Amino acid sequence: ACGKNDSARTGASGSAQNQKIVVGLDDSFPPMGFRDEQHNIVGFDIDMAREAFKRMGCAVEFKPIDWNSKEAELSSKRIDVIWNGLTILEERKEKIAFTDPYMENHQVIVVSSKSPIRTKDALAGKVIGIQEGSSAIDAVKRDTKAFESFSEMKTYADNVTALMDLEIGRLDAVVVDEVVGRYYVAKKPENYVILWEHFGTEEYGIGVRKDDTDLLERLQNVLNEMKRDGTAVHISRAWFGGNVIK
Amino acid sequence: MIRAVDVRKSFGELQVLKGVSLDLAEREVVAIIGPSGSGKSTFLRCLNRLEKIDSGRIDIGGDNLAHTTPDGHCRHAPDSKVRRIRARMGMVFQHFNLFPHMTVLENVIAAPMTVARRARADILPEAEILLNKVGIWDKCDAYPSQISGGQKQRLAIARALAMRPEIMLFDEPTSSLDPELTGEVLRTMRQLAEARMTMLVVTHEMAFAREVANRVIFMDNGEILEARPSAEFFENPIHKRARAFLENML
Amino acid sequence: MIRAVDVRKSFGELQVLKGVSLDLAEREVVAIIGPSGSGKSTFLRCLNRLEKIDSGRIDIGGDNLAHTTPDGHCRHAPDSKVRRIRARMGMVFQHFNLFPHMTVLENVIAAPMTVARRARADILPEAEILLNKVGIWDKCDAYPSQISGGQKQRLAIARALAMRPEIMLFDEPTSSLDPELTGEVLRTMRQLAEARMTMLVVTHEMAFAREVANRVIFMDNGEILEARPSAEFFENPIHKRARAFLENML
Amino acid sequence: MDTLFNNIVPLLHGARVTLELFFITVILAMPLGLALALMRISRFRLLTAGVNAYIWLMRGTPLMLQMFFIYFALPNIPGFPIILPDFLTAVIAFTLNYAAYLSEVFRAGIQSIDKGQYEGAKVLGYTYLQTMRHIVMPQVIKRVLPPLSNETITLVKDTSLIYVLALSDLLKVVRGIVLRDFSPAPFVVAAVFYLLMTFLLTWVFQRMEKHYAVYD
Amino acid sequence: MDTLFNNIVPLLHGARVTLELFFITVILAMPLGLALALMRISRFRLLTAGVNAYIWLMRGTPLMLQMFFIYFALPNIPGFPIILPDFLTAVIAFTLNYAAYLSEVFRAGIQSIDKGQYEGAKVLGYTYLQTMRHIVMPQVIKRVLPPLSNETITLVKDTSLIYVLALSDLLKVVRGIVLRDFSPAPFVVAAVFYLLMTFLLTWVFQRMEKHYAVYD
Ligand SMILES: Nc1ncnc2c1ncn2[C@@H]1O[C@H](COP(=O)(O)OP(=O)(O)OP(=O)(O)O)[C@@H](O)[C@H]1O
Ligand SMILES: Nc1ncnc2c1ncn2[C@@H]1O[C@H](COP(=O)(O)OP(=O)(O)OP(=O)(O)O)[C@@H](O)[C@H]1O
Ligand SMILES: [Mg+2]
Ligand SMILES: [Mg+2]
Repeated sequence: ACGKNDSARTGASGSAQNQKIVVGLDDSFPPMGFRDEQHNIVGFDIDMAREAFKRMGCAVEFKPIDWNSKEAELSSKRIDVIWNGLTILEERKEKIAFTDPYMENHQVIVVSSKSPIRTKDALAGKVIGIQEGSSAIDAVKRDTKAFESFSEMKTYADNVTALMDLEIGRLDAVVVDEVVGRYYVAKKPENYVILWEHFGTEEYGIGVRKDDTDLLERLQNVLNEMKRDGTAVHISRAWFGGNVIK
Repeated sequence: MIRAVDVRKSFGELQVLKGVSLDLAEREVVAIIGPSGSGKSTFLRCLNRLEKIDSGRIDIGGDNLAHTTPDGHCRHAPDSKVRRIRARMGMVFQHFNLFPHMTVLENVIAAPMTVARRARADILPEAEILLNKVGIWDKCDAYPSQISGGQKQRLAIARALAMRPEIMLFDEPTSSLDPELTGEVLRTMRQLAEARMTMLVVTHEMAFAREVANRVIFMDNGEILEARPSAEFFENPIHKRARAFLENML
Repeated sequence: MIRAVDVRKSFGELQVLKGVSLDLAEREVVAIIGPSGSGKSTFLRCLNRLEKIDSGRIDIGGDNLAHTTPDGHCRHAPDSKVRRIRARMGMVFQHFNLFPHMTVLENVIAAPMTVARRARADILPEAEILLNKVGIWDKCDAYPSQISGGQKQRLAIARALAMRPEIMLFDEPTSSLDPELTGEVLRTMRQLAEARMTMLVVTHEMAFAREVANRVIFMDNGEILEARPSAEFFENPIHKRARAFLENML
Repeated sequence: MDTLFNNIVPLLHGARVTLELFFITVILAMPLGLALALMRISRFRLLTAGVNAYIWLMRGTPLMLQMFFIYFALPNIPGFPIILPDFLTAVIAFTLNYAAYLSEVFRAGIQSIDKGQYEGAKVLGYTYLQTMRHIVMPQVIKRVLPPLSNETITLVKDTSLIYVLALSDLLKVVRGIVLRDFSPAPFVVAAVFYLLMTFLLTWVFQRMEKHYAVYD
Repeated sequence: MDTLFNNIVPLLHGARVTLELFFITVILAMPLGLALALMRISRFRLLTAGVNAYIWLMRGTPLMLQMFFIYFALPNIPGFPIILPDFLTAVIAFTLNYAAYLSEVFRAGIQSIDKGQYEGAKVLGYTYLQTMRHIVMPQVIKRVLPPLSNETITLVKDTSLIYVLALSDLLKVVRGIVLRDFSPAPFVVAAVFYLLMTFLLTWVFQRMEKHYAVYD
């Protein structure tokens, strides 16, 4: 039911009679997609994707990928879709086709609760940490004035390492996706503060291969439908306690 | 049994054998003596193709191992034939070359089983007789590292005999042993000679050469300088190199 | 020069020296012979503390190396004194134990420089004389791996002599050499004896023991069975073990 | 302790992936390494040169890059894309890489066997293959045990590199838990696992060494 | 090629970090490894046991975990937090880890020296220290060159592990460019760099082996 289109001949799509969509994600990106204690992949994006592909009549498989290799995973057809808090960026559009945004995100600034820093300007001369390969890097660099005022910007293998370094004091601030930042700060509310100012708003979209136009179109239709009938908001409430759907 | 004619062999520039000829009759025991570096080992090694000769001719009991064609090319027997010829000749090295991962008994029966494809049960009685003959049957379950040098060399002899060779080649079989252990090995070799085994022995043991060998060959600098019945040779070596050598040794 | 009294030594259960006593006068050459495992090497090694004795007494030229107190404890000299004693005794091993990373010359001058803290320029003339004496001055820039066994052993002797020892100990210095190379080394040792060096030599070379040594000591099973002037001993060994041993060797 | 009990399912899963990769690599890389070693000491110049180049390439580049190559470059060969599943990719990359290292171990082992052993076998009439099989190899095994033990212990820890293929080996599972629970404690579980594996391997190899020591 | 030119600055920076870590580790880990080896073969049981445990721990756990430990666990010691900068953390972790591996190399080298060498020196009156310095060590160096060469080549590639400490070594820079430009081509740059390093190291070690071969 699912494919007649390009995905029918993709390696990721498996055998001919049971065509399924392979969704690539970083399975250590709470709360968008991560492993629960039973090793199942769960998260906001997971629930969204499940619902969407159910409506499209497709079987779906979630495949963990190394986030740093997401473009290569897509173009080598090991996955058909990237759905995991993927920020829509101009540069990314060269290799990836995006749906319309389904939620909004901010690049927030996290500081230690003991730190006197409370504004973006106070970051001048400070050391900033960011996860390697995240869109936060681009967001910060776009704010040239702030970026050039930093004494150093360090990139970490993951957000947790950066946040732990913040706690230890090697860093003065961490710039991180709001959804992720709030998740971690909620775990140790006494240690961290999220500043009001941020490094801009961005939008999450779902990525597919550029030549997979048919899939993109049907995915877009289903998304619109989910927004319209309130399913998306429902899922959002379950994970964030509020509506983040755009 | 062995006929070598005008055998020549060089290592690179160094001419080690400069036309060596030898006729070894059945049941004959010949000792080769001579100073270090004179080519004794190399000659022995040529006889069973551990080295390939450059020119000349070697026949072992009627089988041709190598010969030089009239147009000067040296033709060597193919590997399969070489293995057949080797099976007819036992060789005992200075450093034993026993197989350290096998027990004494296994060392003796390994080649008959692997090479001659005989059944284990078939060889065992023979192996027992052999090991008894060389006096180490009681050590049959020991590993080579657990026996003395003299016992090792006697095992090496038994291992070679297990292939039922027609000829035995010895390359200084006692010179890595100390004088007392030497006695054991020489006694075993003497027994073999008395049992009329055809033997070619490179040795520094003048007493053995004198008493056991039928003939003595004196090599120097890649050539055979004297080849005479041993009694005669020791009585009165003709060549002055041989005389000097004997004086130095005794 | 050397006085050993009732020296006893065991390895675990095995009693290797069962009360050995020896008096070595200055300028005396003594040969120790005996079957393998009789404790000859161990005795020599005790004399310069390569092994610690269990009881008895050893004095080297007046310095006490070890002695047993009346209450039965064995007192050993401290390390610094041992080193001083060792510097007075040269030792030559069966396996040479040359330093492979040093040239022939360096092997000779290393210990005088490092141990005796003498200047290089000071030792060089002496080293040349020594190496000439043992006949390998022309090899002085070669490494031990590049010279023959006989030359190696002569180098080992030169190396020991460079420390100007009062006594030389030899442990089967020729038994890892083949018979011809043996000749070279024995000649060097004979020269030493003629120059009246005090020497204690474990050897299997009966000719050397007979002709060069003043006295012969026959050891068996951890005991000295005979100790007599060599001419007497070879003429007519008293002990029947000694007689059997000599017969086996010759 | 809590971490351990609450997450026992994913931890076991991760340990299984690690162990599977480990054992499959060991089983495949050993014979391949041996074959490479034999090729390298063979008389065929071309073969020797080829194997040399292979070993240089495999030892000269990080295993991670090699995995990337098999995983991402092969599917992009124009006209003949080769898309391999994740785990198979890992197995192939690890096997090819470790075979190169092991081949050097085996080569050193083979070349340490005294020439006299070959001659001893030759004069008894052994063929080259018989000599290798009955005389040389049994002795090589004994000699290569210590370096083999080193390589396998390194392999245990290298398995964690498959995170670049997003395979859930133990260390990745642990890291996932760290990221989810925002607490570094689970790393202790990983450390203990690796120590245990190392301990077991060391023990096994020591047993084997003792077994072969009979003929020392 | 374009990728190469456009990114020459970060690439050079990455290569510098890699090379710095490499050389500093080599320079520090060698003497430390030697010291550990000497302690391990010493007669003091307690020392030997301690060093044994240390080596087991260092070889039994992944280097990455060791870095994590120094980086994140030491600052959390209650009452006595030790906060080390990134690069220093990397240097310490690498040095401690490699010293353990190298100590085994040195120990094997020292123990392979014939007992006769010690006795030869002893009877000439050498002290233990003189024997080690003038007789044993010069021979050990020659023997440990091949395994040392292996370890250093492994080190070149292990340096890429410091990505976990937010340090920009070459491979991390390359990965960054790959992410930004969506092109796997820069990996070739990394591969060539590592191959070149391996080639150079192999060459240097072969020169040294040849140098020491004079007395073979
Ligand atoms: N494989 C080889 N390559 C080069 N030269 C060799 C080789 N084998 C032997 N030689 C040289 O050939 C010469 C003769 O050696 P060979 O071993 O035959 O002498 P030998 O008479 O057996 O001496 P020895 O009594 O010392 O055993 C020597 O100069 C030796 O260095
Ligand atoms: N370090 C040791 N540990 C245990 N036993 C030893 C040790 N050194 C020697 N022995 C044993 O002590 C006995 C005497 O040995 P030693 O080397 O002194 O004999 P030897 O008379 O020199 O014999 P050879 O002529 O074979 O050199 C032998 O049985 C030997 O096995
Ligand atoms: Mg020879
Ligand atoms: Mg002895």
